[in-house]
Amino acid sequence: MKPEYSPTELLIVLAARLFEDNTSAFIGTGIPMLAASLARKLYTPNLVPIFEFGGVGSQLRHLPRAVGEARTFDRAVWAAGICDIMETAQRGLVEYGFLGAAQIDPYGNLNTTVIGSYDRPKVRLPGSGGGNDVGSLCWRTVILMKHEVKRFVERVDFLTTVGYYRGGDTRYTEAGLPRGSGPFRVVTNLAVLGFDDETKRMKLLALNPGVTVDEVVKNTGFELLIPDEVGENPPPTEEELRVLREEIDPEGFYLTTTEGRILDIVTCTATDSQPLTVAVHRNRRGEIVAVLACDRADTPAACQALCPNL
Amino acid sequence: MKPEYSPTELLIVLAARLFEDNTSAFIGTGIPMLAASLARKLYTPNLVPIFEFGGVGSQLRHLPRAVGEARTFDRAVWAAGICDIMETAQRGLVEYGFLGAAQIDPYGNLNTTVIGSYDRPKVRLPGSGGGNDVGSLCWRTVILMKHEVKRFVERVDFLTTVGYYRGGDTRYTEAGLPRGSGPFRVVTNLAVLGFDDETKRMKLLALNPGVTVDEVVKNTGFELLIPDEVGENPPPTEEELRVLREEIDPEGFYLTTTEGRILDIVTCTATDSQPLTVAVHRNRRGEIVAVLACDRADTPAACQALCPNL
Amino acid sequence: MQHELFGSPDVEAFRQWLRENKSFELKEKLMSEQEAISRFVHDGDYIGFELYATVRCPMSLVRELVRQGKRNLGVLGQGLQEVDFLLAAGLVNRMDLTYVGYEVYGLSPILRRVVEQGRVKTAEWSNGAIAWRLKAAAMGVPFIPVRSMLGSDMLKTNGAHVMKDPYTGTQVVLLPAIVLDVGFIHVHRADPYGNAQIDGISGFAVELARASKRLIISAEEIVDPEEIRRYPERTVIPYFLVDAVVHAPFGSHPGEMAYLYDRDEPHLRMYMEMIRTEEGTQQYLEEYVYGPKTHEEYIEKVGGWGRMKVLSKLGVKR
Amino acid sequence: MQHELFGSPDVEAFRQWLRENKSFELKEKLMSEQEAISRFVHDGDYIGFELYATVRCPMSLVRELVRQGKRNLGVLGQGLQEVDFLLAAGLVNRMDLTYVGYEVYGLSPILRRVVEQGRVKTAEWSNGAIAWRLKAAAMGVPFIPVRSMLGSDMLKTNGAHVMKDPYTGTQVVLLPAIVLDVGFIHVHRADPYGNAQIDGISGFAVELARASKRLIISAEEIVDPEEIRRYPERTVIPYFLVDAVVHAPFGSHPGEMAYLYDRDEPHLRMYMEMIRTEEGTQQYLEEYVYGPKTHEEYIEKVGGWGRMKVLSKLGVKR
Repeated sequence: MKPEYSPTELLIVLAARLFEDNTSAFIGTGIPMLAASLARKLYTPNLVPIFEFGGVGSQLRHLPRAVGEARTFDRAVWAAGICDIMETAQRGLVEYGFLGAAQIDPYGNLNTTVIGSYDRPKVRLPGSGGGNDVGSLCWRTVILMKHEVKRFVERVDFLTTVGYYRGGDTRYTEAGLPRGSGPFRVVTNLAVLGFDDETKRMKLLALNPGVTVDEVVKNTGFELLIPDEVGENPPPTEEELRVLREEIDPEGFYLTTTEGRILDIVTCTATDSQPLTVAVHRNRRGEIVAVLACDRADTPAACQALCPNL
Repeated sequence: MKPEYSPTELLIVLAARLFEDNTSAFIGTGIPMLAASLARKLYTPNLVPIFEFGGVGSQLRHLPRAVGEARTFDRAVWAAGICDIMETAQRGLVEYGFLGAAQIDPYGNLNTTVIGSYDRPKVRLPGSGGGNDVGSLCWRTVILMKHEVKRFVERVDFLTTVGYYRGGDTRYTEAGLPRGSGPFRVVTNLAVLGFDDETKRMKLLALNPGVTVDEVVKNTGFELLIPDEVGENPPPTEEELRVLREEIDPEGFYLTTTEGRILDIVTCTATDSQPLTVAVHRNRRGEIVAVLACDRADTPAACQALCPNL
Repeated sequence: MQHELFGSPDVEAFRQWLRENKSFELKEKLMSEQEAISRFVHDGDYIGFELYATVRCPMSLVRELVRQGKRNLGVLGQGLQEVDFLLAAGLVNRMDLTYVGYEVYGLSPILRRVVEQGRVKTAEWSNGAIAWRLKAAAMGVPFIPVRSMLGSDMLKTNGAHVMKDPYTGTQVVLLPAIVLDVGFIHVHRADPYGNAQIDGISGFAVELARASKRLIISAEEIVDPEEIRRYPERTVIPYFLVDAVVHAPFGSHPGEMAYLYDRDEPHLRMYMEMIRTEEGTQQYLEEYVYGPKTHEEYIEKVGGWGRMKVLSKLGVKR
Repeated sequence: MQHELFGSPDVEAFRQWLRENKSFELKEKLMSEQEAISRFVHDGDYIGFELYATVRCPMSLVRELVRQGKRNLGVLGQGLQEVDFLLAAGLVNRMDLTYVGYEVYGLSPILRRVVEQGRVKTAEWSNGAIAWRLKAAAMGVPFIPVRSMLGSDMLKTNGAHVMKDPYTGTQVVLLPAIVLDVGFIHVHRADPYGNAQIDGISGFAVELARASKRLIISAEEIVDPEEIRRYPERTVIPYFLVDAVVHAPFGSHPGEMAYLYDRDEPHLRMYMEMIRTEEGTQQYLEEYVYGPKTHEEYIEKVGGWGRMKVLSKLGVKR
């Protein structure tokens, strides 16, 4: 019996399987955080997560929700600043980087700035953020994308992060980026893709469960290299899904496949007739499933005792 | 009755009188350390000493013997690193710098590298150290020199630290150093000198006690500007000398005008027949004048009790 | 696309300015948000914040800045609430932009509206580039070479130069230094003179503090100067860089403060919901920014000190 | 005068080297001075020490280096004993020099003899320049612009380029990055993986650690990794930069260690007396460097742990 999983869970699992142990990886918000957490639990226990604003080697006991928050340096070996981190990458010490984008071209060039023209954009996107630095300075960048024709385009509207530039060696010889660095994999909801060694054009490597080559081609807005042998990505295992849902994101902050434990802060009138402020978890139906803390007692049980109706 | 003082003490006192309160000053080993300490005690209590390897705002409770030691950041507001300090100066936040040199020319250019040719030096000097940085980046550099013909030369053998370069505005327009920065005073055993506003050639400002203009001219190896009015530097006051000798360098580390308290470490056989290692102060005649600490007791008195013969 | 630099790379002028305006005097600089903003921020200033809106961000200062309605501001960098408030209030006319968005919550509807309507001039940089531009100013040099941004279209929007280095022929972008008129930083503790300490990551506080002509810091706690002098290696910002010290406990709310309190997730969810529309955005500003006149009134408005106490029980601890 | 760069500014090659030789594995790296030097230092290497001989200097490593007689070394920077020992032992053939001398004790007779006899090739830099060259390598860029050294004759000896910046026309020296084959740093404490903390000033430890292909640290104290993880902002050198961790209590002797022990003034006076002559210098090396085979034997030779305890009572305390 195959386990059920969401497209997000599939992406996380495929990404988690790409790491090599005892290396470092730039971790951005969202899927990379879950993938790194999963990889550390199941495959690469010594993977060192690096967060751009300074956290290095967090033990990831709690899933971060932002790249600068305390969870990114919780029990870390080093809490630095952004320059020191970016320079560590510039020196060549960060192996992996993860990037998302609104558009990607055949050479892995990315756009996260605008759709349309820069001066009169149809859609203003968030901008480079650390993306360009990650894509420029890490050895291997892994790009996470929704596989759609409007996203896999012949030419990006704005080149935010250089991939293999105009193909071949031009990333190094023309753009001037560090030798040997560049896009490694593109992981989508349909497939895992790579790049041709010579031309550096994108090529299909392995199909996601139940996806056909035709489907991938149809959803790609440029000519994709299709090798004779195309692999198949094994679906998420029960183990992968269990760890992901129960150990990594039990709160359902990123995953929608769990009951959810959504933080809320409420006020009740306590047994002493004074107001009590209480942090609780609600499930997706809005029901309170746990009391976490309150302002006038030290333990959840004591909080509960003060407001038994919670 | 005039107090007696050594040439070193005169230099220290003249230098100490130059500071402005609530400013910062780069402090190098030796005379600048004593001058800054004296200035803080008598004239500019809010002078902030800056030491090149990182100490900022030390309270100078103990006279430093080296520019990186703990005394340079004893109860300091900031213990940084050399880059941060040098960049603070590069940003324009360090007002004063003190420099010594083996040679100086009429424009305040300094040599601390070699006497003779660089490739075949007659004398190899210590090198720039932080000197060039101080002279390049501080607003006002004060140069401390022995006033001798062989030191005040038409042309330095090696230009280690640029003063007013070739005179006029050339420090800024040709060398490219920060506008408005440059040598401020030259303090010697004979006089205090400055620089002409236009030509930036060295000029006599004030004579030290008992020194004549002729004497200064005779000991200067280039033509010195002598203004119509030449001032006189008041000799060190009793107060200045007392503070210097009793409060700043009672150990006689730099000053030779005190009894001296020279640190020694000796071993004796204690009353318990075991060896005891003891730190003591000796005077200049070699007599032990104080017991400071030992390895097997907590107080000087307890150390003394273990080795009563000390 | 344009090539004008919004912020100044003129480190020579910066030197002169610092000499004339900064003092090494150990004087107390404690003041309210109101006083700090009205004394040290002016219409037309080019400003920057550290770190960002859900992490150690001087939000009590940002709200006061919006309240006082300083106009024609230039803004550096990435942002969430701290930049979006200013954009939504129409106070910004130029921006060196690296990222405006809400991470897991997605794009910023405010940035989209403002930029798509052409209401602000922008130039594009990476996060690293922004921090390095501050670093160049902090070093007192007019530019800094980096290997980021090479080949990207961002260079067409921001006017940065590219060169081959004379030693090895390596290609580098010469990022221009950027001197801020005013910088804003929130810290864990500071003494009344402004000597400041930060726990956990330092973000780009070191660089921004040194790259600012005027520097306003807010602090969770005001400590005795003796505490600073006891551990001088923990000073991240020395006092002589600082013009104003504002005591702002929970000053990063609705963001977090490492080891002290967690971010206010329910408040952020509500905020994200409200800013979907222009009307909702203005309503949020009315209720939470213009409405409360002080940081204390803001804290009351968002749930009071009891809620703050609860948040302080939720975050990561040492 | 010459223009050849002794140390490499090739940050592209440095990238490749680091990728192939450094690991993020958390493995214990504790070893003796003997093992660290013999495994990681080779004849012909270009090396550098931090801080300097009377202040937090890895003297137990320096003595072992002399004992093992690694030859044809290039040396970066300023120095007192740590450089003079190598010069006196004839192990150095090139040197980027900023300062060799003994501060209050005056010139270095050893440097004078060696240079005046033409036994070592030199290039001149300022203290700032040396630290900034390491900083450039630490940043992973081939040069760093600075406003020091402009107009000086040092530029004729060291081959650094000068340019006007393209933004403001400000003149700058482009200091070439310098990548060290081996760096040596003494710290207050480190865990067995190499995560290291320093109390008080950091000198140029941050830059030198990051600019080194191989990095050997010695530490006064070896601590539990949990201690590191509790205060991650105090990590000055993260473990993945480190190749060897040597436990060396009083490793800075005869120098000081901030807050732990004072320098050994009587020993330094004796040393200065002895090095006045070539014979005295060799005698000092015989007695105090070649003679003791380990750091422990050295401590015995200079007065034993009792003397160390006395020194620990003399220095500045928090």
